Amino acid sequence: MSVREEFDTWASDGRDKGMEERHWHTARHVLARMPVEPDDVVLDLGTGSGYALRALREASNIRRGYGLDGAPEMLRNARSYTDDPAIAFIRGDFDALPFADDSLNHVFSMEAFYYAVDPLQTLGEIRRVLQPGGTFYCAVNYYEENVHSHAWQENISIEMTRWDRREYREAFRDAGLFVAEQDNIPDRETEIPPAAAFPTEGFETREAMVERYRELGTLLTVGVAPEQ
Amino acid sequence: MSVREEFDTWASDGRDKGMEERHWHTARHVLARMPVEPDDVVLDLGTGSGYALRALREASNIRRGYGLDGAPEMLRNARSYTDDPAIAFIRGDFDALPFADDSLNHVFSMEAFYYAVDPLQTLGEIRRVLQPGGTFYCAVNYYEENVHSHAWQENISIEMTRWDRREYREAFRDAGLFVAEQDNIPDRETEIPPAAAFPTEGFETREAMVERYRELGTLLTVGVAPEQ
Amino acid sequence: MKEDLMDIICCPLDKHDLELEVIRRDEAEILEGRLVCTECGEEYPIEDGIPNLLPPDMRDEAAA
Amino acid sequence: MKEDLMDIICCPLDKHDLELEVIRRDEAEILEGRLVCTECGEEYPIEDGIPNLLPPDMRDEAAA
Ligand SMILES: Nc1ncnc2c1ncn2[C@@H]1O[C@H](CSCC[C@H](N)C(=O)O)[C@@H](O)[C@H]1O
Ligand SMILES: Nc1ncnc2c1ncn2[C@@H]1O[C@H](CSCC[C@H](N)C(=O)O)[C@@H](O)[C@H]1O
Repeated sequence: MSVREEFDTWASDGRDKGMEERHWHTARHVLARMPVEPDDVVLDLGTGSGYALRALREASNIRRGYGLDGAPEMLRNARSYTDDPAIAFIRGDFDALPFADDSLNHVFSMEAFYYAVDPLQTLGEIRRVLQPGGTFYCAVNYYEENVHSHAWQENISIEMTRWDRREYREAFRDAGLFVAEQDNIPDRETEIPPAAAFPTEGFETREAMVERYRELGTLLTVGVAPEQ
Repeated sequence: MSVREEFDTWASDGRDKGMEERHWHTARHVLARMPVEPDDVVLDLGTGSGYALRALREASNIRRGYGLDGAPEMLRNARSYTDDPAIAFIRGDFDALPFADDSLNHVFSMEAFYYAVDPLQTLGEIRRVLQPGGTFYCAVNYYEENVHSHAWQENISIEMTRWDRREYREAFRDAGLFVAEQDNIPDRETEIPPAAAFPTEGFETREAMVERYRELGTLLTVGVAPEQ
Repeated sequence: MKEDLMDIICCPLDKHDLELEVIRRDEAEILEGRLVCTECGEEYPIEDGIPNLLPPDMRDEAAA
Repeated sequence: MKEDLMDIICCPLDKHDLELEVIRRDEAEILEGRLVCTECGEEYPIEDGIPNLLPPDMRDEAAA
């Protein structure tokens, strides 16, 4: 199945807004760390509902925010959620970015990077489009150490890349990006029911759910583009 | 008064250990973000009790950890707290680092950077000693937005630099470092008494204390060294 | 899409500049049109205000 | 200090290499000695195992 087929269904189901709500718990902390300046141009890779761009415009008044996504329904929805003239949406693929060399100050991506058909190619493209000193904030909930995420692949038709922390660092460096930071960002907002409520649909035990949200949370890897 | 005169007294008072305990609340989160690899060499600038090097050796098994400080009593104590052969201490000044060009992978500094006589000179020195892609993790509790810290200067004989978030970013860039991240790291561990206990010695109201620790916390600015 | 996007976008294949052909627009932006690569000549449609810059082999003909 | 420190330290003034002169050592490290700049000739003491690489004008003569 294609990105369009898989994710257009999500968008029509309202899952774009559902993800926005859930991902915001950690994405807002990721966004808060980005050293954006008012004059910056930022790309949101796999933008979904486009919430990251709206948040960056509000918090930091960035000059332009571009949301790239492969699913037209996602983009149509994202476009309808904002009338900010500094935000624009583009259909494209992670592995063939339609942006000029050195044209962006920062790239943000939440829960999307691992859908790339060729993630090393995507990293190379990110390095290419970033200005020297530009950052790539790559946030994922699906990764090796998060054992609670491993089963997700079963419900998704797109092949997902499951790297561990070290593999993320190595892949960034192989693509010519400096690694400036790696961190687990806890989700302190998702409600965790009392022990008696377990097993639930998602978790065998309360401890497992605490580990998933409060400890493992979102894996953030920050890359920085060198001089070309 | 000199760094030696001011801080040797602190070390003799046991304030080196006191700072270690208090600073650890946020410093451990800063250290956890650093993308250190087992082969890395790390400098702790203004090392105090040297706890950051001990923690990095334990968590990431770095190859070498060097602690620089201007106060000999601090260094003597720091040396006595570890017998790890990969940790060494050096007396020196922030503005004239005794390290060869490109010789370090990372520089960490907690609650020390702003004591530099010439902080721009210090940043230039840090850039010089860092390998391309090396990081400077600069953590401070004394900064403009933290209004609760402004009075600290009154009790210290060394002149302190009080930059705001933007001034940190600009100074890093002026020194030729890329800015990869800026963040406020909350201290969730310092105990905050119930409202009835206020005013205390340190805070007029409970809200002020909550703002100081849970919201403003420690300001972290992460710089990355470009190719020379 | 707005014209200022032209400053930053390029052909996803060879990364060369694109040329804009407007079919329909309102005061704010281009609603229907084409982006043509100045190097390889590949054409990328603008549909409902959103440029489709997928590589042509990934483009689904069923696209709205 | 241990010998391997020599790989990384330099004169704080002109950043040139230092030469090590050992006065007293045990099996593990140098306890007293001198580091001499191969360029400017400035001498930096090693005291109680800790090299003092402060610029000379910041050095306090009262140092233990
Ligand atoms: N190869 C690819 N190229 C472009 N977009 C892709 C893609 N693979 C997946 N996507 C898009 O990436 C998104 C992942 S869902 C995450 C959406 C959003 N960032 C959020 O945090 O909620 C989907 O909108 C999907 O359409
Ligand atoms: N200009 C300078 N050069 C070298 N060391 C300095 C200095 N100014 C201050 N210092 C040292 O910086 C330290 C600041 S106190 C912080 C200590 C430790 N990092 C901690 O987090 O607890 C002191 O040990 C002091 O001696």
